[in-house]
Amino acid sequence: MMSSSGPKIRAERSVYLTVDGEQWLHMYRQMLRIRRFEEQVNELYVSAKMPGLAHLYIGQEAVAVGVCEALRRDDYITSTHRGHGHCLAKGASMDRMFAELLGKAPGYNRGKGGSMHIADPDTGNLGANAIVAGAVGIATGAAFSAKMRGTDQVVVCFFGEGALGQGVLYEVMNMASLWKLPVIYVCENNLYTEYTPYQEVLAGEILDRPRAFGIHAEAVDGQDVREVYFVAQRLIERARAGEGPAFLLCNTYRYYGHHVGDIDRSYYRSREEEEWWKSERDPIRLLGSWMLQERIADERILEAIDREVRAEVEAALAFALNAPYPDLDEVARHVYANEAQL
Amino acid sequence: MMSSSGPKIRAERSVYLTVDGEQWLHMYRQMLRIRRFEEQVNELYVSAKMPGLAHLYIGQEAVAVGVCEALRRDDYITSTHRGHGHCLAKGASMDRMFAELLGKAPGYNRGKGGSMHIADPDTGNLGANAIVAGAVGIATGAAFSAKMRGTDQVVVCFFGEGALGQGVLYEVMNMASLWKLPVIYVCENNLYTEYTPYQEVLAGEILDRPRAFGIHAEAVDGQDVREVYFVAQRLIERARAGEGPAFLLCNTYRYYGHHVGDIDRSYYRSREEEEWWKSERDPIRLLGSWMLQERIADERILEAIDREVRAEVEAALAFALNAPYPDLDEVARHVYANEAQL
Amino acid sequence: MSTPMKHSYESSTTDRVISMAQAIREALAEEMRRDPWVFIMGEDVAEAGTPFKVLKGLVEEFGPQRVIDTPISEAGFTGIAVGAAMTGMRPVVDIMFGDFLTLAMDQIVNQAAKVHYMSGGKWKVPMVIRATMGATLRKAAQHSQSLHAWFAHIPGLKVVIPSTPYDAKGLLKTAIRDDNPVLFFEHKAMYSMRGYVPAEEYTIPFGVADIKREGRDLTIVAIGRMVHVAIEAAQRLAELGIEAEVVDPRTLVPLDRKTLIESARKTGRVIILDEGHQSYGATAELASVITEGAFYYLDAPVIRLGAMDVPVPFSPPLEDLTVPTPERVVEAAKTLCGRV
Amino acid sequence: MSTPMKHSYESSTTDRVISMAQAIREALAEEMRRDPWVFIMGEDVAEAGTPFKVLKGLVEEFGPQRVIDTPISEAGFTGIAVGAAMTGMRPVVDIMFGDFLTLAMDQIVNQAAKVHYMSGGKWKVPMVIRATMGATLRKAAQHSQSLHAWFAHIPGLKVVIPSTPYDAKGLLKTAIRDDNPVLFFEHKAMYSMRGYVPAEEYTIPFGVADIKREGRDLTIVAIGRMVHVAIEAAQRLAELGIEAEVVDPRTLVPLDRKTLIESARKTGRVIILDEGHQSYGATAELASVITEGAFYYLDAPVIRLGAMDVPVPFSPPLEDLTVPTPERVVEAAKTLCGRV
Ligand SMILES: Cc1ncc(C[n+]2csc(CCOP(=O)(O)OP(=O)(O)O)c2C)c(N)n1
Ligand SMILES: Cc1ncc(C[n+]2csc(CCOP(=O)(O)OP(=O)(O)O)c2C)c(N)n1
Ligand SMILES: [Mg+2]
Ligand SMILES: [Mg+2]
Repeated sequence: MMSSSGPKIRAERSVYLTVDGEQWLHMYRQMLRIRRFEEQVNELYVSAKMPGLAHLYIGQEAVAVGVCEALRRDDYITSTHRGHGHCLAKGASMDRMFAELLGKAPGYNRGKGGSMHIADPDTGNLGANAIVAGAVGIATGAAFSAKMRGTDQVVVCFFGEGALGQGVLYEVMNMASLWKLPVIYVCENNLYTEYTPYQEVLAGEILDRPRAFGIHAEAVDGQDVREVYFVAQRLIERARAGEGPAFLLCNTYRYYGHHVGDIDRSYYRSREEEEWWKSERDPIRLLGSWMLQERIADERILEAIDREVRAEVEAALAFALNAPYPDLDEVARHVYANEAQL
Repeated sequence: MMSSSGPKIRAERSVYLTVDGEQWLHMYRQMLRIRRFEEQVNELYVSAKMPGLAHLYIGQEAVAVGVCEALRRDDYITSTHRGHGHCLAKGASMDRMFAELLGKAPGYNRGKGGSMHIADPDTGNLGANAIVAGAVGIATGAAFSAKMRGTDQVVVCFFGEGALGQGVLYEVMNMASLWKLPVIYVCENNLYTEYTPYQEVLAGEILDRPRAFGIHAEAVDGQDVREVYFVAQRLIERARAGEGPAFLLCNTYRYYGHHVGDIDRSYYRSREEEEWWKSERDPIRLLGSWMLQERIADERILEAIDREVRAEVEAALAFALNAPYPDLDEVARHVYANEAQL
Repeated sequence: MSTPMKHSYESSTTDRVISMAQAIREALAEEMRRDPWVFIMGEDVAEAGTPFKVLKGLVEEFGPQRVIDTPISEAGFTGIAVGAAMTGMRPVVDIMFGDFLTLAMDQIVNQAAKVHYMSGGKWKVPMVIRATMGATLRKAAQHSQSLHAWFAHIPGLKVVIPSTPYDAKGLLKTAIRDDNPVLFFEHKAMYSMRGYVPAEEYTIPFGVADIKREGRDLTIVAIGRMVHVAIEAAQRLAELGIEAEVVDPRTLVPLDRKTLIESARKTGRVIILDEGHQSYGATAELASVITEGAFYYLDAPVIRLGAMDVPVPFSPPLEDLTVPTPERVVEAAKTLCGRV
Repeated sequence: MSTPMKHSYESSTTDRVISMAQAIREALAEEMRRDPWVFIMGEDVAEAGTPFKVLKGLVEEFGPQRVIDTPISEAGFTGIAVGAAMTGMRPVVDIMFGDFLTLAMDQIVNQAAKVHYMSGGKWKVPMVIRATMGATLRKAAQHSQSLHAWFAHIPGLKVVIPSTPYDAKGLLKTAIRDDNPVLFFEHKAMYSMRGYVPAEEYTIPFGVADIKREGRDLTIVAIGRMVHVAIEAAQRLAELGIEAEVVDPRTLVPLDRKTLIESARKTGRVIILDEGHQSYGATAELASVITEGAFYYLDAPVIRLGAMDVPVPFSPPLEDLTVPTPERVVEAAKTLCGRV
């Protein structure tokens, strides 16, 4: 069911234990924050409280969290239409996320971007992007900039496997490789591009593509945050050390529809498949059981985290629901930066 | 000096002798026609008789001729800014080519296309194209069409190695591979993209790129028309038989500048390099000496061919020089096809 | 906007009312039945029938060979369509959101639009590119644009923007039979709009504007969904004793200059509505054509109401400001008619 | 067209006459010296200095780290420039032929133009895209387009088209210092044109039209190279006793509406010249702006002379027909002034 096209690198269990327990707990909380935040987003849609649609990341949490956990705050990310997870994992706060999804003034983008465009300089979030592969240039350019400015920042460029259809990805991978740019292309293969199984629209093996451009490429189990974190960390430090770009294929799955309104999915995937991923490959439960087993946490701690996260969601939602819409004159602001400058 | 990135397939000498001598002589003539035609084009430029510029194919003749010799008249080709060789090899006549280059009414495109846009349905020429990689979609679409219409036509898509920089190439290779389309991507690596050595702008190995999309790929010595012809024939028949697309990398060299006005080339390549290719790797002389050696031809025959070709050039040029410009009202014609239709 | 509208072409014997989506689907199905070389390609067009479900059912009738799911490769499959069109096929390309046309501009503008001319009339490119347009759906700046003016600027392309199911069906059939590349824009908010469409076959010629409402005091030229904004404004204006004529060009290229100019000469006052950005957009061309042809008949300069010159914001109260509304049209009309 | 032209900004102490190419090169060099984060990227920009040799010498001064040869990847490197601009750099992107902008439209229109707005003003994109434009160079349909109207239609972008070396230098320096994406169009046929450029530093603000010639009888608004066509026509008209004012908007966005309208009010007669296609092009917007602002002062409708609505043909006698000429302007002016 899960296709993994490259050599599978599995760190030893013992290696995972070299990481401080608190950090695994942090990742657990981060994944749970994404899960609960988005459950609430779905709820907002169902209850017709949210304008437009949203693309839920639920099921894929280990990717955003595993990767972002290995980044510094001043490292950059770019994200996609399915971006809430990346933004939260990179440090966004829920209240301003909700506010943005509702088009409210205190939203990250002053309500002008919405679900698909969350951006935040404070956490190095260059922006989610509603064009498939639309941010691969921006991410590569930020890496170029980091190199030229002589910072040691690294950039992570998240995209779905559907982005492999866009030519611009190959254009920028070529340049990233030529110029040894500190950018990691993180491809989340959740098996579907909208309503089409990815194999129907993708020829060859995914990992061969970055490799053809001289880019180091690996695949991981995208449901195992431990593996994602370890491999991402290695690739990120490699890039930070000036050894060039990498491509990380994360095999994963989205539990919900392509967007919140995609309810009848029977024509493109089976209920059994969905159930299998949820019961066998849930990233939060996988980490949870492992932590219990390794005595990094006990049930009580995990329950406390869940309570805290639920409270965070509730407070953030209340904030957003109560927040005002932007002033109407905001519509014509920010078309141009710094209009007074010259 | 010549980089060849894939497995080098060399047919045995004896294999070449299974081909009728007349056919080798025909290829010799075809290469010579391109050479002499273009020498005259350069002359036209130097003597300020030709409007605009032209990109000479001289040095690369074995590619166009070796490939087109393996095609049927109703097979299709697309070509590039450096397209005279492909057009002639596919069957264009010199008089209408010259006329087009001079912007004259009897030109292939009624004078409206010029050097970079020669097109001719009669010989299956879908058109040269002034956008780098601009025709890769058209070629792939023609192959798609051949497959849908159930003809057994094959399409050859010629482009320079510079086209590897354009994302659309990867987009269409993906679909050609998925849908097993009868298209051959012929990449002529002449070492330079305009004034830049190709290695400076190309990461990884060329053949790995089509292969990453599941496309069968081979490299040949683009100065040896025998090898080009044999390998092209195999790939074309494979495509015709429904076995899908292929990529043929032809390592070659252009003797002149990027265009006729590119006289001072010292800042991007050396005179020695140019001389080496001309003296050691000239495709016409290579075939000529082999034919003499194998007694397929004698000096007299080769000289006769040269005389005939020169006469052809002369007559064609006279035709074009004497031809009228298009009527002025042609400027507004052919903007839309079949205006009367509805 | 959801009341079915009668129109001048309504000579049908039936009073069949269907949605715009169904009208488009019918046009495609009929043409695909008529001509085996017509086919559809695009993202999620087959089983999914596009995210808007416009094509629902077509793959079942015509099979995956003629309703083809592509990778997310707008440039690539548009280019493939150009090559297919040159060699005997009649592709209908589906661009899910008109904003994604930006990815296929070389294929559309440098290739499709120019092949016929550059080849001296030897090759032709009979293809249709269907793309959505329009704002107010809370899809933000990259999924809400109306970029039709760009294509109307490029010789070799034809540009169609239907405002009713009737027009959509008739114009789409004409587009598919046309031997040139045609851009066909469908407003996302109009798919569910219903209108009369006869059961019997018909086509609508390009270059013929449709007077959607007659009036003597004022001409409102409106494109696509704006026709309905114009109609609503006209109804309100009628209550004030101002009779507005609503003219729908239907095709921007070719443009029915004559009908536009005649209406302007008759009424002497013109407002132009469009959902593309106002500056350097379609309203400027229409205003210029009308001013050139009716200058001495005009009481006042033509008023242009295009979309605001801002990227489309997500926030609903802001987004709603960006597009012309009946209220704003009524205001403008009152000014024009000296009623303020 | 090759006589150096004096202009209103000529307060220079020197009478230094240089080519447009050199003026552009100087602007780049000065800004690169001033700001270490300014860099150039594009195809064949380094040793080759572009096929037009405009950048000749820059790589020698600033090194290959700041004058960067790219693969033939217009979308890719434009996108890279957007990301670099967002994170502290000030890229100047070189698009060899404006026709290739078609390949980077998503990056320019969906990304660069919208990042600032979509992010609620948080990220900005200070970058310049230099692209060539213009026909009559025998380069045929895919290397001769003037597509500036497209960009002027998109909020978030600024659009500059200089007509003299003086303007080119001053405007390009302003463009590089601007915090927004700026499209800067250079006419291929003007690189060798010479004009006065002072030795001392100066910049020219955006949104300020320049009256290149004063006159009372007629206003000719002209864009880019068309300014010289206008000047030549004005000289011939002067012999007939018609004094034409030549107004050069210099930036299409922001547009100096005021100067255009004032000139039109003064003369009552307007011709607009552009090398972009006439239909749905820049002439339509300028004509509309002027008509809106000067309607009651106009003796006749504004005359638009854009490029013909045909792909640019290769054949010289045909190509020369596609672009406005002094002769055609004189004809139009005579009609407008009742001299026929
Ligand atoms: C260029 C472009 N084409 C099409 C779309 C419409 N679209 C939005 S998401 C999507 C599928 C993306 O699939 P994938 O990249 O696998 O991401 P996933 O949704 O699975 O996370 C498509 C086709 C788009 N946003 N941009
Ligand atoms: C999209 C695009 N970008 C840039 C150019 C300008 N240009 C014309 S030919 C060329 C180099 C092409 O190199 P290559 O593909 O190797 O072909 P060659 O000239 O060597 O035959 C370039 C950059 C173009 N025509 N199209
Ligand atoms: Mg996916
Ligand atoms: Mg080359």
